[in-house]
Amino acid sequence: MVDLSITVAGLKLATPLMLASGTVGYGPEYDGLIDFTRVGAIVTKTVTPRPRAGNTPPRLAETRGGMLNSIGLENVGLDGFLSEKLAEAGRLPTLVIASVAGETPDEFASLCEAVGERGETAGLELNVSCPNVKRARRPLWADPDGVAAVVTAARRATDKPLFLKLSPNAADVRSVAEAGEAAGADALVVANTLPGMRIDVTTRAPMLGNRFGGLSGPALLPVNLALVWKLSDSVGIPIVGSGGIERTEDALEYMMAGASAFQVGTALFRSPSVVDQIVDGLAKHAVTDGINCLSGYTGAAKEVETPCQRTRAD
Amino acid sequence: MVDLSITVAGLKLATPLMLASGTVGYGPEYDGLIDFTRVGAIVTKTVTPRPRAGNTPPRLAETRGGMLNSIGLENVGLDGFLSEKLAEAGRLPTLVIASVAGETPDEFASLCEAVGERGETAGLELNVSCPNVKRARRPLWADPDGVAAVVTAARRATDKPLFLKLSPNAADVRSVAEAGEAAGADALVVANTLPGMRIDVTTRAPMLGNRFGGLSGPALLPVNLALVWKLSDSVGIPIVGSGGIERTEDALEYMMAGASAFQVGTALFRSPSVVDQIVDGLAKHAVTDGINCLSGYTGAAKEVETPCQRTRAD
Amino acid sequence: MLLTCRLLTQFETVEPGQFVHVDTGPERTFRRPFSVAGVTPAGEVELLIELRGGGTRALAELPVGASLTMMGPLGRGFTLVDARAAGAPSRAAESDPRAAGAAPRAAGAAPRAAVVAGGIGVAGVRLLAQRLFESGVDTSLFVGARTADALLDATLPEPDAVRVATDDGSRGFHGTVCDLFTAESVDLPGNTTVYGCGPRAMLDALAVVAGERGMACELSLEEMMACGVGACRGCVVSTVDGYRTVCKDGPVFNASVLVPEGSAMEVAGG
Amino acid sequence: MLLTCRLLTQFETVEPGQFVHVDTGPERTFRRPFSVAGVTPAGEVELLIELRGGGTRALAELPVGASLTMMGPLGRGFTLVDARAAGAPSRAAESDPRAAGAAPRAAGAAPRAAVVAGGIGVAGVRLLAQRLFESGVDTSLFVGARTADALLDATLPEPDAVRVATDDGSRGFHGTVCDLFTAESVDLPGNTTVYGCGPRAMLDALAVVAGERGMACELSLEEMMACGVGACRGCVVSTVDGYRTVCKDGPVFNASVLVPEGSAMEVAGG
Ligand SMILES: Cc1cc2nc3c(=O)[nH]c(=O)nc-3n(C[C@H](O)[C@H](O)[C@H](O)COP(=O)(O)OP(=O)(O)OC[C@H]3O[C@@H](n4cnc5c(N)ncnc54)[C@H](O)[C@@H]3O)c2cc1C
Ligand SMILES: Cc1cc2nc3c(=O)[nH]c(=O)nc-3n(C[C@H](O)[C@H](O)[C@H](O)COP(=O)(O)OP(=O)(O)OC[C@H]3O[C@@H](n4cnc5c(N)ncnc54)[C@H](O)[C@@H]3O)c2cc1C
Ligand SMILES: Cc1cc2nc3c(=O)[nH]c(=O)nc-3n(C[C@H](O)[C@H](O)[C@H](O)COP(=O)(O)O)c2cc1C
Ligand SMILES: Cc1cc2nc3c(=O)[nH]c(=O)nc-3n(C[C@H](O)[C@H](O)[C@H](O)COP(=O)(O)O)c2cc1C
Ligand code: FES
Ligand code: FES
Repeated sequence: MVDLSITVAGLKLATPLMLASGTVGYGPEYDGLIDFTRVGAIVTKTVTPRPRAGNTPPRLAETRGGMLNSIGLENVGLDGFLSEKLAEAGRLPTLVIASVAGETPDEFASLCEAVGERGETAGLELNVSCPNVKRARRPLWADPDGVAAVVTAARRATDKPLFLKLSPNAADVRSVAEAGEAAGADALVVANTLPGMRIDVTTRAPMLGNRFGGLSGPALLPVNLALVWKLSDSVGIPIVGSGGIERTEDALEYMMAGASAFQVGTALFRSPSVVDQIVDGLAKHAVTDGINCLSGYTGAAKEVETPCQRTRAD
Repeated sequence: MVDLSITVAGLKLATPLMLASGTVGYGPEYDGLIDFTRVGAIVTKTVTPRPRAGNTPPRLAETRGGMLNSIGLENVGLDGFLSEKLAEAGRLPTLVIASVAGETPDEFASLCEAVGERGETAGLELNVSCPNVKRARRPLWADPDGVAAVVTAARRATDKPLFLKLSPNAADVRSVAEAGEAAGADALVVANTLPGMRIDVTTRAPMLGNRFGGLSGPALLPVNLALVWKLSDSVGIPIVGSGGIERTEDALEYMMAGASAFQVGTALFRSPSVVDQIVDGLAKHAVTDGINCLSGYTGAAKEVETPCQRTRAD
Repeated sequence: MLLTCRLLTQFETVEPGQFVHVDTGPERTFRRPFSVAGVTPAGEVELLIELRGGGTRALAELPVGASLTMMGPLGRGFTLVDARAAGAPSRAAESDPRAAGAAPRAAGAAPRAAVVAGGIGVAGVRLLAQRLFESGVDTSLFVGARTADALLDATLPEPDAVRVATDDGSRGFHGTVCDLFTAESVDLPGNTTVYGCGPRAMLDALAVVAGERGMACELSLEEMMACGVGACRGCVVSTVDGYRTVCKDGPVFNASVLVPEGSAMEVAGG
Repeated sequence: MLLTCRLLTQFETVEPGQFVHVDTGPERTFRRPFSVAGVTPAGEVELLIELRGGGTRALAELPVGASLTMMGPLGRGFTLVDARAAGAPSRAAESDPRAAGAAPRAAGAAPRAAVVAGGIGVAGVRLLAQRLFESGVDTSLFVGARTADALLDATLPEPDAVRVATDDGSRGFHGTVCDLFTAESVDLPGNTTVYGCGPRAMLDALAVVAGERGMACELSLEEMMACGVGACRGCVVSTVDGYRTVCKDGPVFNASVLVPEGSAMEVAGG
């Protein structure tokens, strides 16, 4: 039997598979559809200080190889989260990582403090790509100093592990990652969605009520995978890969590029059974490869890098 | 009969469909496979001052909804282009726009001067996403000042229309676009590929010899489309859309978002007949919509923007 | 197209108006929602599907005997009026506080039902109509479509009883099904419950007519869906209580809570 | 799998070693290249296909009579030795300056051929072997595979004449087809032309053996392809003259111009 557990940022996950924020609600929505004992952790829907109604619908559009969403962080707000949702999530047989987003470092700090002191909370994910944090031309997620301030504030507010979730949409995501590490993040989640849009040519209107949405799904995989590779060279903290994972091999690509764990989001929508498929597949691969600990895959593509010597026709 | 011609940056194109740099070679490679009278312009493979061997193979990888390429600007160099390729391209029944890339503004200027004075050249496309222009953390395409210097130098070197081709991989692509416009670009091409990677989990090596490549194809469409929408609000010069177009409706999305013309690249690989399909489709749409000039589609989604009033079930 | 699906795991119960979420193949990121249009005596699920795009075409091209993955029954269906009771739908009136104001009780006379469907909306009310007939509720059926060819009245339990409307007048009433209902429902008592399924514009119009007549009204809505289970908040519609999900809070809503589409009314915030 | 395709537009001529570029459906960005493994008397094109991934599986699942889109014949095939002439392949020696040094002429004796194929590489030499037999060239055939089950010798024109090798020794020679060729070709004259198709490592080894024996050698290579017509520069391999495209300059190359894979030799630049 292969041990599928993995330790990230001090947390022992039953498997490296986490469920991505915003795609799994607060967890119970998928009760009976997902075997949560095979899930390393769920990341709950990003919670903000006050409840948010979210963006004008339509909020979803399909794209070839992916999808756009413009949910706009609709959530119950901190009070609702603490009084109801967190406890519900905590009853599932998996770890709970609470995703939080504020508009200022102080707001991040209060969220982390309040959520972090609860027993159900195994860790916190800092969502610095909150579309609500409007800044002139340089959004928070593209600004190393802004991100550092958020992480510093969060770090003072809680001892729980901090996962910093980056946006792939920054020319200089490396500086952001390094700033986050220096400020005390325990792990990076690489990465969130890319901004995108679709137009309905019949109605001649954007398909999303908010015009723009975040691109997720397989279309995004090569972009976020490249970031994982690059960032795992620049930072010392573990990386959690995210973006377009829908098969075991996709997850292995992220691990081989340097990720210690990974998150699945969009793929849940085609089938919640993707959890079993990926975890079963990991176990099979490990057996075939004679690996008895999945961390053996982390960064494996950096060790044996001889692309030219692939033989193709045998 | 619908008039499919369109005028961009002073050039009258037979149709708004252009063929994207690097995907159509110098043109003759597709002779007999494409009816070039239906192509508004071909953009020839980016030419550099000296010949380039390009990157180590493998140079291609498939991704879901797209592909990666790491050709690395393999090209015959300026002399070979002037002495042979440009004349060949010029014999095709379509306009030729020559894509050029240098490492300094001066190199861009010499390329534009030499290529621009040739009769076959209808226009020049400035490829500022040249991966060869290595800069510390801020690549040329993300730097408004760097791009402005390139466009200024090119502008002095030729009177032919200048198309500035942007990279989608900049958090602040708007400043880059505005800088390009101010420096004298006649049109923007929005946009090039996004950096991406794939790993072969069997060999545990990156699929590309160069590790990273550019993501193109339908996966990219929503990202570049969003940029076209945003940039067409900020600049006054026409925009040529590029990224993932493989059907008439994709092209219309770009036009409705604000593009005056569009480029097709990756879709040629599945079928060169995509040119006929898209152009025939445009003619049909125009007839159905009672439009007698395709420029009527440009920006159409900005006029009638009522996403909530879509009726879906009728 | 009528698709009959034998299930590996039987549904325990299906409320009319509930839907199944069907995987139509790897080319499409999302599953496709379809109302449970019927349940055969053998427990097979019947779907009534209109060809729209890639997903429905893929289903149409499936050979007989092919296997499909679906999740369901999902969402909240219609509240059936009870023929024996006097008054409005029990759940709408009693168990759902949000709907309370919207279900006026007409004491005395047995409750009646009017089912109004436009286009493929017939799929969403077919099981409902069946159940209403089975339980002996006096039910009027109204079905509309663009043209005679598109009419789906024949798929309903008592096709002869259906009153039909076509936009082009090629069969039955010349006009929308809502116009037809407006014209023919003048004699219906106030304790009639109106059930609607079809294009949103038709439903919004229907809600107005039902409201004017003091009739309870339940409408089945459509929205693009991702998760189908209330997790992603992608399929919301505006209600007087803020955004509510079509997949879990709906697809059937009491008309009184819905904010008509395109109206300037603000969302309460959640 | 043998796929026989009736063409709407007949190919004028096909050189053995040329390929067709096949659209395997919208899920895959690239077409898939397959050697023309045969042409029937009726002009149908035969493809010999090994199941690998999505594209080949999609082809295998096509019902008889389905239609396919393919482009071809593409690329540059093998240069046939001429049984009547004395000497090496005519084109390689005369019309292609790059190959000139590589085709030693053995005056006098009629030229011979040795065809060496590994795995699915048989597909790439099947038409070649046919043409060689037809033109009366004395030809030795060598075919290898991992196991007896995977051997494709039976698809060749004169299967009884084929010498086979298996990696596991389950049939024929125990070892690689290159080892087999090395062992059995000692008696072949120097004016034998060696034609190879198979995994790159096998071809590189074959080139060494042919070179040692002073034999002309042509090899058919594989690379991932996008355009298939020389436009994108995606499918290049290293040659002594820099990168050359497999789709247009190849897939068949004279062994003397190829830079073995993994070798430290630098690309000349182009
Ligand atoms: C609760 C519910 C029940 C439904 N029941 C039925 C039914 O019983 N029979 C039936 O034929 N259809 C039903 N629909 C609509 C059905 O889901 C869509 O027609 C189907 O998803 C279209 O898929 P497609 O891939 O063929 O078309 P696509 O190519 O995805 O789209 C074609 C057109 O349909 C619209 N569309 C796509 N998905 C949806 C959606 N989820 N809701 C509304 N519009 C959509 C698109 O905007 C587009 O204009 C129902 C929808 C919902 C939400
Ligand atoms: C000139 C040429 C002629 C060929 N002739 C034949 C033939 O006659 N019969 C035959 O069965 N195969 C032939 N091949 C190989 C064939 O193209 C691949 O097996 C096929 O593309 C695999 O597609 P897939 O979608 O099934 O597999 P994929 O899922 O795309 O890939 C499966 C595996 O095959 C490899 N592969 C994919 N495409 C290629 C390619 N173009 N070249 C080499 N390896 C590839 C991948 O790296 C991967 O490891 C030829 C290749 C070339 C370049
Ligand atoms: C419907 C939807 C809602 C999302 N909401 C959030 C969110 O609230 N917070 C967050 O950090 N990421 C959110 N994301 C991003 C995902 O967590 C994930 O990073 C992204 O979708 C890429 O992974 P995937 O391709 O596996 O979905 C959301 C994604 C989707 C599709
Ligand atoms: C194989 C390949 C080579 C390319 N080479 C160039 C190039 O030399 N110069 C350039 O500006 N863009 C190059 N591109 C980018 C395309 O011109 C185009 O902008 C991009 O592929 C997005 O469009 P598409 O999705 O239609 O392919 C290349 C793209 C591909 C796929
Ligand atoms: S589809 Fe996800 S909440 Fe309804
Ligand atoms: S595949 Fe494009 S050059 Fe060969």
